[in-house]
Amino acid sequence: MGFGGYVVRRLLLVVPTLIGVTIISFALTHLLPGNPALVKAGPLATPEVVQEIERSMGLDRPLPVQYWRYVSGLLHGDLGESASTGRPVLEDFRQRIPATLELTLASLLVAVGIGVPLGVLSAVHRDSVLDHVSRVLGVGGVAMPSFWTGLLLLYVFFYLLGVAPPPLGRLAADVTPPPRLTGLTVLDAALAGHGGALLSALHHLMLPALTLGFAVMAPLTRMVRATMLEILESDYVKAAWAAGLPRRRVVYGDALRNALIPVITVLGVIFGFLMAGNVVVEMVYAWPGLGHYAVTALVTKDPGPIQSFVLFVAVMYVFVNLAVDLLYGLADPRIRLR
Amino acid sequence: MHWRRLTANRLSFAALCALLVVVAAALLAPWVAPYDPDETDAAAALSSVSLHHPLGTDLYGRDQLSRLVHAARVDLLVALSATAVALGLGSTLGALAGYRGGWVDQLLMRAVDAVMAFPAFILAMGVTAALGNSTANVVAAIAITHVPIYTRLIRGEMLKVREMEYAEAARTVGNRPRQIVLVHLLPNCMPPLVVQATLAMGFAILTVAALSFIGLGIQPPQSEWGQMTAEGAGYVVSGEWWLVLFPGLAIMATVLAFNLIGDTLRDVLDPRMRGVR
Amino acid sequence: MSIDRRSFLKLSAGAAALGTVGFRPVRGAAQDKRTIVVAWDTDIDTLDPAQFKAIGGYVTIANCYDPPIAWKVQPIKDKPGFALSRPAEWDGAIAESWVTERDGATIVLKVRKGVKFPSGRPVTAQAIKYCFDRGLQSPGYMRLLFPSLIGVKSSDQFEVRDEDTFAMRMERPNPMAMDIIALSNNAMMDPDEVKLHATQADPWAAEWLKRNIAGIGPYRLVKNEPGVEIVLEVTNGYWRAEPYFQKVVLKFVPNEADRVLLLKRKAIDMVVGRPGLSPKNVKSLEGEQGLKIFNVPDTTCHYLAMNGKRAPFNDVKVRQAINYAIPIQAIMPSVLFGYGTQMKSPLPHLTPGYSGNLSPYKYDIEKARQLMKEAGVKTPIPVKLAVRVGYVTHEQASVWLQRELEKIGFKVEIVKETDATFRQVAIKGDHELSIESWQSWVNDPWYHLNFLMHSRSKFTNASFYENPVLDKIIDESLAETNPERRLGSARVAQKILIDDAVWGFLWYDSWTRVMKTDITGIEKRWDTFERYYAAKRT
Amino acid sequence: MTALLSVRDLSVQFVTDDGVVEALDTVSFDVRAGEILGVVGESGSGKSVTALAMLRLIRPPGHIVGGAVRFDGVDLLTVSEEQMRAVRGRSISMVFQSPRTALNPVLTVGRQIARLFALHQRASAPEAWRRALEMLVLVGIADPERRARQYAHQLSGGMCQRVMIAMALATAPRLLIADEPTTGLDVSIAAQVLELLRDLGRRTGAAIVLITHDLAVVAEVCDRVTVMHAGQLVEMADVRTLFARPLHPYTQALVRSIPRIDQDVTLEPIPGTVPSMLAPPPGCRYADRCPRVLDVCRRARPALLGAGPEHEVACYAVEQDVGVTVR
Repeated sequence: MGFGGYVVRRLLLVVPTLIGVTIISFALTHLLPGNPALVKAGPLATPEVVQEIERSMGLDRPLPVQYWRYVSGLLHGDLGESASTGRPVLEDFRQRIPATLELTLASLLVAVGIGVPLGVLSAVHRDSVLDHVSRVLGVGGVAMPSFWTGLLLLYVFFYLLGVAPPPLGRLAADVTPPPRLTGLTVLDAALAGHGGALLSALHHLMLPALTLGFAVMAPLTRMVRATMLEILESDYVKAAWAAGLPRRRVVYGDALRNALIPVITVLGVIFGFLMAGNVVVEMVYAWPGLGHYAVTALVTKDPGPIQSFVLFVAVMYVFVNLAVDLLYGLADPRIRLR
Repeated sequence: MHWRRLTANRLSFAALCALLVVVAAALLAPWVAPYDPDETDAAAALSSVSLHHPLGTDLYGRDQLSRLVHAARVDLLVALSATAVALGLGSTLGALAGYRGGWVDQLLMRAVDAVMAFPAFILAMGVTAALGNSTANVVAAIAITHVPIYTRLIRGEMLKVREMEYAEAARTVGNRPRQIVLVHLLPNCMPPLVVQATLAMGFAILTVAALSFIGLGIQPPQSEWGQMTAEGAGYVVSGEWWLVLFPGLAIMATVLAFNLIGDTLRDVLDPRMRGVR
Repeated sequence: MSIDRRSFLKLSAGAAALGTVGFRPVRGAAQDKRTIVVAWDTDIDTLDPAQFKAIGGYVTIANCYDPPIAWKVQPIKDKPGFALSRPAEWDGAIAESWVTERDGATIVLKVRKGVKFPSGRPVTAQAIKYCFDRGLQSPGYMRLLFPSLIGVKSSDQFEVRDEDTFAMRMERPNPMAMDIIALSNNAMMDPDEVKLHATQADPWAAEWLKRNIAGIGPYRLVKNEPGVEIVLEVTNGYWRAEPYFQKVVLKFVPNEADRVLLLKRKAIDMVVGRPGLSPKNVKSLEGEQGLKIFNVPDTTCHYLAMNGKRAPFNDVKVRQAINYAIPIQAIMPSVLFGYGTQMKSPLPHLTPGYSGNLSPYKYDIEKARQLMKEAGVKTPIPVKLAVRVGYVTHEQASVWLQRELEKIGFKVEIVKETDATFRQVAIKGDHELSIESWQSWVNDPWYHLNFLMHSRSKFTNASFYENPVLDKIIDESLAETNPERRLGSARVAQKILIDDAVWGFLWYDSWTRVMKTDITGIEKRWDTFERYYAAKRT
Repeated sequence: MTALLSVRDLSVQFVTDDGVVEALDTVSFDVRAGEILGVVGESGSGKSVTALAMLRLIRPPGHIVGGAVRFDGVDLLTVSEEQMRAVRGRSISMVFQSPRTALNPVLTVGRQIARLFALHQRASAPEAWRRALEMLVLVGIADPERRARQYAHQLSGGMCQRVMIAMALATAPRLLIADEPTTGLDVSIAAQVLELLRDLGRRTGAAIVLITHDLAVVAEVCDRVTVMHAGQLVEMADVRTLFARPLHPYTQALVRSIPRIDQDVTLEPIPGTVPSMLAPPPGCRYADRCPRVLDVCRRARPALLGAGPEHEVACYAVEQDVGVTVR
C-alpha cells in the first residue's frame, strides 16, 4: 500500500474527527448561560434592541440551522466577532496566534532540550542519584500547578533578582519591534538582523518558556527513559557492543537513534499539554496569546472567541497528531518501507 | 509480593505515606482541624504563621490549617468521583466497543477521537464555563475529559484478550457475553486501569487548581486547594507568602504522591516492565 | 548521524543554557521622560462615543475627543499636584463660553474661534448639532439620557443660530443639563469625516466609529493592539498648549499580582482601570519607596440589593434585619483597608443633599435576630447571593455577609457570575441577593435616585423598589430649580428609603491611584476617567 | 596443543530484588584453534551467560564474580575497556539467536557491516562498502548491491542470520561464538547456516563455540561438546565419545531423549525442571533430579576430573565406578 496510501488514509480519518470537533465546540458555546445578544447590546439596552440584535445574530433560528450557519461561516473565515475587542475574531486570531505559537515552540524546545537528555542519562545510569532526581524533578514539574511555578519564577527572577524582564508582553517597551514576517518576534528579529530586538525577545521568552516547558517535561522524560531502558536491553545493542563498537557510541548512537523515534509520538500528547498550559502561563506573564484571549471570552461569555479558540486548538491538535504520525512513519524505516 | 515491591523503593514509600496522611486528613477533617474553617475573625485577618494559627490566617481571619484540612476532603472527593465516573463510563464504552466491534466500535471510536481532539484542560474549561462551576459540574468536566483514556485502554485490552484462546474457550462453554466480560476479561485489564486511575487522580486535582486560577473553580465557601492557591497567589506580592505556599505544597505533595505511586504500580503490575527491573 | 556523548551533552547543555542565561537586564531607563507608561486590564471594545463600552474605550475617548464643555478641576489643599472636580463647576472646551436663556431652559454655546478638526476643517455650530443629533438617534446611552433626564426628545431642540452659536432648548430648566453636556459621550466629531463612512444600513457610521476617532483632542490614537497595548500620541495643532507627555502607553497586564510587581520595580509609572488595584494591594504599597498613593473619596456606591419582588425580601423587617446583620465593622478594615467610606444613605456622601445621620443601622446581630423573629419567617431560608467575577471587593464582602446571614437563619450560596450573565439575570428579576455598584456621572441626587429607586427604571432599580410616593417626589424634584426645595426633598426621600431598608448599606469606594513619586498633575473628574493632558513628570 | 581460549572457574551472579542468582558456578573449559566446540544444555542452564561473559558483555545487575578467560595469554576479565574493544569483533566475535532483532532496524544492512571495517581496520567509506559487499557474497547472499541498501525487516530470517555471520567474520576473527544461531530458523535454512558456519570455520581457521540446546546439531557439526546444567559444567568430551559413552547421569538422560530414526526407543523425559539458580543449594545442582544421587552430592560440588582420553566429568557416582584420573 506504500507510504502515500498511508498518508491519504490518515487524512480521510481526520474528517469525521473534525466534524465531531465542530459539533462539540458549537454545543459548548450554545450551552453558555447568558445571552450574547445582551452582551452586545449593553446593560441599558431596551428589550426591543436586544431582540433586534438576537435576530441579526440568528439566535432565534432552530439549532441545526444555526449549526449550519456556524459551519458555513467557518469555511468563509467568519469566526464571529469579539465583544471585548470589537474586532472580527479572525483578526484577533491573526494577531495573537504567532504569540502563542512562539511560546509553545520555545517551551517545546525547553522541554525537549532538557527532557530528552535527562531521560537518556537517567536510563543509562539507571537507579543512580541522577535517575531518582530526574524522576522526582519530572514528576514534580507536572505536579506543580503552572501558575504557581510561573508566579514563583516571576517573583524570584523579576522582583527579587531583577534578572528577568517585567511581565509586559513580548518585547521591552523601548525596543522597536522588527518588521513582521512570521509574527514570531525571535525569528523576525533574527531575519531582520535586529540584535537588540532578538535579545529582548529571547529575554522576554525566558521565564514563560521555562514555566511551560518545565510543566510538560515529565511525560517526555519518562517516555525517553522507558524506551531507552528497553532498547539498552535489546539484541542489536548487545550485538553492536559485541562487535567491538565503543560503549558510548552504542548508547548515544545506535540506542539513542532508535529511542528518539517513539519520542515523536509523545510530542503529540505534549502539544496538548502545551496548549492547555498556554492559557494559564499567558495569564501570569501578560503574554498576548490566544490563551488569555480565550479566558477573557469565557469570563464575559462571549461565544465567538470561545467557539473559535476551542475549535482552533482542536484542529491544531488533530493536525499535529497527524503530522506526528507521518513524521513517525518517515523516521522509522519499518513503517516507511512497509 | 506487590506490596513489598511497592514499599521497597524509598520514593514510592514516601509517596504512599504522604497520600495516607492526606486521606486521613480528609476523612477526619472535623476532628483534626483546630478551628471551624469558616469562622471569620477580622482582628486576626492576614496574620502570619503563629502558634495560634500554625499556617497563618487568610483575609477573613479564617485559620488556614483548618481550611486546608477541610479542602483535602473536597479535592479528594472531586478527584475520586471524577475518576470513578470516567472509569465506569470509559470502561463500559471501551468494553462495548471492544467486544461488539463493527459499527458500534467505529462510532464510539470516532466520538472518542473527537473528544480526545481537545486538550483535556481546554475541554474542561469549556464545559465548566458552559454548565457553570458548581462542584458537580467541575467533576463532570474532568470526568468527560478522562473518559476517552479509559475507553481506549479497555478497548485495547479487550481486543487483545478477546483474541486469546481462553476467551474462545469460555465462549464455547456457553458463558453469556456479559459474564465473560466480567469474569474473564476485566480482571485482566485491571493492572493498566489501576495505573491510569492513579495518575488521573493527580491530574484531576491539577485541573481543578487551574480552573480556579482562571475563575472557573469551585464556588466559595467550599474551600479547595486550587482555589486557595489561586487566591493566595495574588498575595505573594503584598507579602503574605503563607497563603499560597501551603495550599501549593499540598497540591504538589498529593499529585506527586499519586504520580509516583502510579509509576511504581506500573513497574510492579506491568509484567513487561518487571523484566527490565 | 551518531553523535558521541560529549557533543551530545554540549548540545543539550546549550539548549538549557539558552533558557536561563542571565542577560544584562534591559532596564526601563532607556524610556524617555516625556512618555508615561500605565498598566491596566482592559481592551478597547468600541470607540463610538454614543455606545456603552469598557473602561478602555471610555478613557481613550476622554483623551482623544474634546466635549463641548468639560468638568473644571480644582487643586486639592493637602494633596499637592492632584486636582478634583467640584459639583457644578465647568470649563469651556470646544465651546468657549455658554449662557443660559429662559432661566436655564435653554443653554447657548459659543464655539471657540480657530479650533480645527485634524482634517483642517474648522469646528462649527453645525458640527456640534450633528454630534448631539447622532447621540439622540444612534443606538446608545445618550438616546436614553437626553429624553428621560433633561426632556430633550427631538433633534430640533438642538438649534444652530449661526456659524459659531449652538443652543439646546429643553422643555423646562434642568440643573443636570450642564453635567449631561459635559459627558464624554458628547464627543465633538467632524461631521464630514463621519458622513464619509456612513452607509445606507449604518447611517451614523457606527461600524467605522467603532475603531476610529473623528474628533479633536489633546491626544490621538496611534496604536490599538488588544491584549498588548494602546498608545496615544500628542495631536499637533491642538487649540491648547501641548501636554507635557508626548506619548501615553496603556499596557495590558491581566494579572493583578503582575501589576503590583511592575509598580514595585518601577517598570511602569501608574496602575489605572477599574479598580486597577484592590484595596489590599494598595495598602501593601503604602510607604513603598519611590511610589505614592493618590486617594480621594468617590461617589461609587456598593450595596446589597434585596429583590423586593421575592419573599422574604418583600418584608421590610427582613430587609432591616439584614442591615443589622451586615458586619460593616469587619468589612471596612479587612476588605477596603480604609480606602472607602461606610455607606449611611442611598445617596453618595459627596452628592449635594446627602444626610448621613438618618441611618440607624449598625452591626447588631441580636437586633437582627429579633427582627427576623418578628417577621415570622420560617428558617433556614436558602438564598443565592450573586457576585460578579473580577470584582475582588464584592467577592470578599460576600464571604463576610454569608457568615453573618447564616447566623440569622439564611442558608447562603455565593454564586459568581460574569458581568454579562449577572446583568441579564438581574434584569429578569431572578437575583434574590446581589452585590451591585453604581456610579452617577452626574453628581445630582435626583439623577442618582431616578435611576436607582424610580419604579420605571427597570434596568437600574436593582431592588425592584416600587413606591408611588417616592416616584412622585423624584418626578417633581427632577426639574426643581430652587436649590433649598431641591435639597430639602432629597432629605425626605432618603428618610423613606432608609426606613424601608431598600438597600443593605455597604460602602462608597474611593478613587485611588498608585504611581511613581515623580508623576504629578493627576485629576479626578466625576466620570472617574483619567485625562493625561495635565499630567507631568517632575 | 595450547588452547586458543581457556576459561577457568568462571562465575557470574545477578543481583535481583528477590536475591542473588548464581548463573555460572566456576565453569572451566578450553577452546582449541580450528575446532567447533558445542555448548549444550536445557534453556536457562547458563549457556548464553557463558558466551556473554567470555566477551565481558555482562551488564549490571549481572556481575562476573570470579574466574579468568585467558586469550593469547591475556586474562580478558582484567584488561581495560579499550583493550577489550580491540578483541571484540576483531579477534572474537559473536552471532546471536534471533537474527532479525540483532540487526539495528534503522541502519541499512550494508552500513552495519561496512562500519566494522571502518572501525577495526580504518578502511575508508568506499573501501569498507566494497568489502561489505564481498562479505555478503561470501555468506551466500545473492544480488548484494540491492540487499546491502535494504533494512533488516526487508530480509528473511535466514538472510538476516547470514548478514550476522558476515558481520562476525568481517575482520577474520580467530574465535566465533554462535549463540543458538539456528533456533529461530526453519529446518532447511538452519542446515544451510550450520553448513556455512562449518565451511567458513574450516576456511578461515576460526574456532567456533556453538551454543545450542539441540543435540542433533551438536552430533552433526561439533568436534567436542561441553554439557551445562544449571550453571555448572557437568561433562566434556569429544562428540563421538560423548554420544557413545555418556558418563554423567544428566548427559545420559539427554542422549536418551534424542529421537532416533534407526532404533525404536521409548523417549524418557528428564524428571523435574532445571532448578532455580536463586540462592541454590551447595553441591551438584542435578542432585534433586539424579537417579544416582549420593549424600556427598548434596554437600559439595564434584570437581571436573578426567575419565578417559578427551573425556572429563564432574560426578561423584561416576568417580566411584570408573576411577577417574585427576588431570
